[in-house]
Amino acid sequence: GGDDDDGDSGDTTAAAEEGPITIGAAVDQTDLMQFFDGPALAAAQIEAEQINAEGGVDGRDIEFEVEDTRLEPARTKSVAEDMIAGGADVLWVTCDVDWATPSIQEGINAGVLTVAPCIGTDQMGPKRFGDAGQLAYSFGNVAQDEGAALAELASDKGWKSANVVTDESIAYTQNACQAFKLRFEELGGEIASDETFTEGDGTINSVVNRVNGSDADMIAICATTQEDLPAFVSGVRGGGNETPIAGPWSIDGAFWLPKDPQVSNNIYVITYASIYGDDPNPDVRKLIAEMKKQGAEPATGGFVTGAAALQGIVEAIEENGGSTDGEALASTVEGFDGLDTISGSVSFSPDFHTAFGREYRVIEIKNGEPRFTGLIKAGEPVSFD
Amino acid sequence: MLEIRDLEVRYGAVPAVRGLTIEVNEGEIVGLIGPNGAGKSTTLLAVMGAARVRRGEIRVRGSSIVGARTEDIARSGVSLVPEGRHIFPHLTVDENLRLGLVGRRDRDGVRAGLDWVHGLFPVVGEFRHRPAGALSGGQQQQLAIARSLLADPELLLLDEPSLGLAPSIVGDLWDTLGEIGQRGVTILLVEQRAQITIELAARTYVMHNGEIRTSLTPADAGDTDRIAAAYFGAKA
Amino acid sequence: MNVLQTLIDGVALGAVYALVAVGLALIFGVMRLINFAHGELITAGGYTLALASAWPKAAAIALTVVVCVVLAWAMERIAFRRLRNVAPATTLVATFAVAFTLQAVWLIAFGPQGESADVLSGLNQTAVSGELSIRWITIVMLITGGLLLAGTILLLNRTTIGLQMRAAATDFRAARLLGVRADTVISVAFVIAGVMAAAVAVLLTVQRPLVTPTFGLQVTILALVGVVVGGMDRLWTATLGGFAIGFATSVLGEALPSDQRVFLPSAVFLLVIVVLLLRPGGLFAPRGAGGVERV
Amino acid sequence: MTRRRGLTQFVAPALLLIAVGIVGGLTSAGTQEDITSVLISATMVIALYVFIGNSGVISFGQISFVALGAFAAGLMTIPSAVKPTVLPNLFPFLADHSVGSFESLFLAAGLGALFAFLAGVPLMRLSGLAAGIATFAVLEITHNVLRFWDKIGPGAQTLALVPEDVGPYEAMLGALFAATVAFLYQRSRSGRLLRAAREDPAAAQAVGVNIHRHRLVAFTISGALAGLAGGLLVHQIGSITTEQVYLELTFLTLAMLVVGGMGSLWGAVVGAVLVSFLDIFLVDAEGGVGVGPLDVDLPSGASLVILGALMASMLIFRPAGITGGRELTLRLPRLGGRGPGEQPDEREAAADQPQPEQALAPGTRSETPRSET
Amino acid sequence: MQALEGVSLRVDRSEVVGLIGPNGAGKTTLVNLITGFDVPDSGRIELDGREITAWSAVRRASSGLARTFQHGHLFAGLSAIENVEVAALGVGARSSHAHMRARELLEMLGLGDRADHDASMLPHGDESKLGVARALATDPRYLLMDEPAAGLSEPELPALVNVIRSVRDQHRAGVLLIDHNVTVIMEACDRVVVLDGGRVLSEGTPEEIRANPRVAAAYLGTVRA
Ligand SMILES: Nc1ncnc2c1ncn2[C@@H]1O[C@H](COP(=O)(O)OP(=O)(O)OP(=O)(O)O)[C@@H](O)[C@H]1O
Ligand SMILES: Nc1ncnc2c1ncn2[C@@H]1O[C@H](COP(=O)(O)OP(=O)(O)OP(=O)(O)O)[C@@H](O)[C@H]1O
Ligand SMILES: [Mg+2]
Ligand SMILES: [Mg+2]
Repeated sequence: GGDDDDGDSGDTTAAAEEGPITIGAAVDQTDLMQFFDGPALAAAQIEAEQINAEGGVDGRDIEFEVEDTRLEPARTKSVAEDMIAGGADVLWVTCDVDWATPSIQEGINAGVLTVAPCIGTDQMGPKRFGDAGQLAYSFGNVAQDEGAALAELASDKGWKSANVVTDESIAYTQNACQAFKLRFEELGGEIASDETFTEGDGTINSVVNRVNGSDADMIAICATTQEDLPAFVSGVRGGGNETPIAGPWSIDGAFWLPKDPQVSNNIYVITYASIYGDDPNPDVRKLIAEMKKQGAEPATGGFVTGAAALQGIVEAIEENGGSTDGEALASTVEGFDGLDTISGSVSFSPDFHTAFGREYRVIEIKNGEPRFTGLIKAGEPVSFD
Repeated sequence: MLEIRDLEVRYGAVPAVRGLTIEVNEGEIVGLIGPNGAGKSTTLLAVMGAARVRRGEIRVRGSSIVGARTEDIARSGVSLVPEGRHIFPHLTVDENLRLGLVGRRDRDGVRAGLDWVHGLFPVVGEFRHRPAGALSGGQQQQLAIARSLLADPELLLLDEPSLGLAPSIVGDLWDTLGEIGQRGVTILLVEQRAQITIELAARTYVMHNGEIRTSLTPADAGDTDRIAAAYFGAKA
Repeated sequence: MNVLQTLIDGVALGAVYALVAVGLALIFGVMRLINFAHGELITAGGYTLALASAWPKAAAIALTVVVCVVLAWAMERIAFRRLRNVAPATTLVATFAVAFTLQAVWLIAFGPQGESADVLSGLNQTAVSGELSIRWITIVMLITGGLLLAGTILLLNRTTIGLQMRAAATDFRAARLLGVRADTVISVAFVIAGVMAAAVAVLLTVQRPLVTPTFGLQVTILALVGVVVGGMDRLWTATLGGFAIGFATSVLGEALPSDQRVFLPSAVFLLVIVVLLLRPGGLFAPRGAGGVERV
Repeated sequence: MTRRRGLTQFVAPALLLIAVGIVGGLTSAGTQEDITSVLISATMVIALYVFIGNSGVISFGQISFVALGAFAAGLMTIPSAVKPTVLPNLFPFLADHSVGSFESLFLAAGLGALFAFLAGVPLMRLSGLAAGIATFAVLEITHNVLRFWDKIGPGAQTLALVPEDVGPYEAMLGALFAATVAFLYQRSRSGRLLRAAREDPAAAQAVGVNIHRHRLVAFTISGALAGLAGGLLVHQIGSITTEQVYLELTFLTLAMLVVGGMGSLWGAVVGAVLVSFLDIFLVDAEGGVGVGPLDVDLPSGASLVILGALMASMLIFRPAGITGGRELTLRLPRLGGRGPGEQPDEREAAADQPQPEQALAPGTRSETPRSET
Repeated sequence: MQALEGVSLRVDRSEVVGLIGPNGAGKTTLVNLITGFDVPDSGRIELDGREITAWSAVRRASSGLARTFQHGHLFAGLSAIENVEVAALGVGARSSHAHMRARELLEMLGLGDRADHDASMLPHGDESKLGVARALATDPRYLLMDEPAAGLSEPELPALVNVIRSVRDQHRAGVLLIDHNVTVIMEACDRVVVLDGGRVLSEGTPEEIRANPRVAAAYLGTVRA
């Protein structure tokens, strides 16, 4: 039993294989990303407790060592450096590849498996980090997959034409809508208008006017829950336009919804899990209940990726007979094909170090109230090449 | 009217006024002269509560004003024409004058007061809508004096009012000071024009290095040697 | 897209910045202080609205005014009062520091994700629809902006306290020597700025319902640029400058081809530089008023 | 006499930087990183000082030179072999060439200087707020272009895979170099004339000082040092994003300069070192740290509040900055036992007391719209 | 608003020309025009035979045209001696020479013991003197002084007059001297120009001017001077 086995976590492999498995988490607890990092980490820690309670991984406990990066690059690096020097077996990083880069580079250069729970671009791997990027993975959905799933949803709903609105400030939203457009057209849809803005650039109301002037069965918006998204929704509805609005996980959450029930209406979101008490998976509901008890109530469905990432890490360690050797773990993770996790089945490939293949929850917001209405899958993620 | 006793003022560690004692009776014109850096301006600022008094006592109408706020002193009938004018360059000439009214205790007679200063200094009427900063140096000085007169003070403190004024204007100003002195306004006049100050004032103190060296009366006005001696530090 | 609608959108965005600009220009006019922390007053107002959104609308708005006024007054009392006679760079940085501190407070208190505060969301509806679309909020903002501007100009130019404010601004000590109760007068200016910030918060949340820790900062920075470009020395030029930067942003955004639209900020700021080089005293400042050095 | 005293004024900032560097070299890996950051901040603040301190003109644009330096030094040290995969849209010239880390610092400084010079030629004609806003516009444009033009860099993404060659010693050498340049400049003819012009532009013109030219010199030197700082930064962290070298850094470095006292090199160095260390300490305190008998444990995010409030109060209570904007003269023979960061000698300490009561003192006169009054 | 109208004025080297006139006569405006701080609507300005009307203030200063200001305009954050040194540096002196020259000038104006004082803390009279020292440090060929005696105490005036004379005699520079102190004007000047309402009212030797009734009416007033 490893419960009370609190041995010295020295650097040598031998010692490490006896002591607990340390996951060094260099995450943001202060700034913007705490909103994503916090719930994911909390879910992972709950999952870890459960695993430990059931005897750990081959008898070894999982321990999280958490440090706040405050989203400062130098600190992000120094924190990761300290963790690796302190013998962390796996590095756990912030949910945004750009903010996480200084820590990711520390991890992969030290040969440690480096995992982000909810990065959503295809950049968490060799695409960004060259060969060493082999060691970097994210258990978030790759945007190519989410965009495709959004298109499938539109097609299921019978929407034939779409106004597409893309926030160009980050790669994730751009990729998601790009994928949506490609898949939507493959499925016979028509792109009625294709609008862009950059979060905070002040042009959102012009976009609103153009969208309101263009007839389509739906509006697909790939944006983040900052100021422009609610401004967009208010503007569209204020103009008397009741067209359904749909978007990927990045618009999940009820906090940003304008309070007016006539405004927050007819909006569709695909996400990892329903946080509105009606998720179809009882394990997810239990996890949410547990998080609430700890005062870490999730605000979007993304939290569940934290638990899924931990499950993936554990699975990889177990498949490697308890070794935490980075390269070995990495090749196992890359090979996951339909790995069953609490967030559904996830797959990776040499092209995509960010997960794909999940079954998404479709949330519909009706008169200000979000609720779970069904499941959707992308089939294959879109490829841009 | 004004009693200063044993006054000490410092800038940082450096004393600018040390142990100064002077007295100005009601309706009296008293001069204060002395070389550059003697501490004359500092003394006036101390009376206005604009320089911190380290030690000593300042009484106006018998009551101590040490520690009182500048604006309260200004509203109690004490008015200073500061060194270097300190007009408000971006405001018009008229607006500058209206600011003089802020410290005025009674609202009656504003009209008459305005007419009076316009008569004394025609420029302030002529250029009333111009930004004060566009006035020439001497015109600004006239504006500063007019502004103080409009406050209708009981105690008028003037810091080198003749600075930059053409001789004819200085003459007129001196006449005016004499007049308002006769009307009961108490005047403490800091000047560099020693001779004409001594002539005008009932008593003129000579200040040196933060202290009063001596005092002169109108009788000394012609005695340039005595004045020079007083300036350069010989105790007379 | 038709040209008229482009212009209308420009006016709508301009109105937002003009509204912020009046508040900035008031404090600058009175204090010669560029108050970066003005944005935090707006943010505070926004959060108040969000938290009181269940209240009756009038009560929520009244509370917002109270909060903004108290915060504005406190800022002046605690921080800016002591900085009256120091180098402009110092006061400027001090206002950053205050803004930075308050943003950190918002972050701790409300988290990064934001709170929804659409109290007057009805104003989002279109007043004119069809070919052209004009929202009620645009009209309300223009009217409010105009009223605030006119009111402030009247206050500063036509009242004694306004005159005292302007005097205290140029030469604080000389004003006191004349009997101006400078502390009081300046507090009043901040209180008015607080009211304006509250008005901005109420109107801004109509268009931008989500209040985040940087809610007020973003508009403030751009409005400030506009204020300087328009001409900081006069209220109306400053306000018009705020309007102009919003208008230019919107119209340039339309003018750029959509694949170049990400470079909108470059286009706007290039224009800013050109205007400043040609008219350093401000775009709308009367000729010859340029080049007065400040800051 | 002035010359010798002048040289001793360089000793204090140099010693402080060296002390920080040496202490940094002896600590754990993570702390070394923190110390390196302190020294790089100091380099940036010194760069700011060269222009702002000497000219008295606020610039919000210096961080754009840091950005340019960082991206140039980063981009050109990524091995050309991997560039096509990670940065597929790059101009061929940029994709095909690479230089060593050391050379890249020259590149960063050179580009910083060039950019500053080109921007400065028109902008240095402006003063006051107009100059502040125009330089802010430079920052915005630089940020916008770097962020979205993927032919010259990574675009909206992080520039990764940069060699991580800068530790405490390298950063210390960089900061010392910057301090030396700043010191030599402030004692040069151009520096002295610019400082005079800062006090009164009209009077400076009346004695034949070409303000535009000297501002441009200072701006260019400042650009070079800022570029250098950018190069150090990218080689410290190994990656860079446009957000890192944008508004927050601009405000923070400005605050460091003003808190230290923007009139002196010593102020720049003290401000940077002090505020950085304060930040580090407060962050540690968030994690729980013992200060003597006290156990400080702050809630997450509280450190930012405290840092902001401390900066604000330092400015409120010492508006001229901690150093009063004066240089610290260390007399070498008396140095024994004295740390470099200690009190200025008494005479200077007395001289820089703020004097809130010096009402209407000469020099506090209000301005007039006339060119001369 | 026309501040000056049809004014012609000539100052030669080694000559002190007084410029007097009522407040607002346009004296300072004239100095501003000559030194390039203001632009004339018409007319031309020549320096040693070269037209300089279009030159910048900086270029004029570097070509030997120095001025003092009627009010303020010292380098406030700098010490008295640095104020003077900088002026010498501005027109190209070497730094060691500038320092020596500055010390000399301060002594000459009686500011020797104020050398290390911050200029912003000087009493008013010393400010005037420092302004003169600073202008002299540029080694001018022509020096325009706008009320240098303002704020000086009466016993100090003879010393100032001596300084002005020595500028003429030793530096062989031409001086245009504006002041309201008639004694100083009379003692220091070779020739006096009277300006009134933007026009030249009269011109002549000090004695002629003093005796001129129009000048007395426009400027001197009746009694005190
Ligand atoms: N703001 C200040 N800071 C430091 N010292 C000052 C300040 N103002 C004045 N002093 C010093 O205080 C002393 C007295 O100055 P004050 O201005 O009162 O002299 P004054 O008699 O009015 O001279 P003047 O006739 O030249 O105006 C001087 O030595 C001066 O240097
Ligand atoms: N920028 C300006 N705008 C408007 N009027 C001006 C401006 N500058 C000067 N004037 C006016 O021009 C006239 C001449 O001013 P100037 O300063 O030359 O007079 P001055 O002869 O030097 O007087 P003083 O002896 O009072 O210094 C004054 O009436 C003044 O009001
Ligand atoms: Mg004085
Ligand atoms: Mg004049």
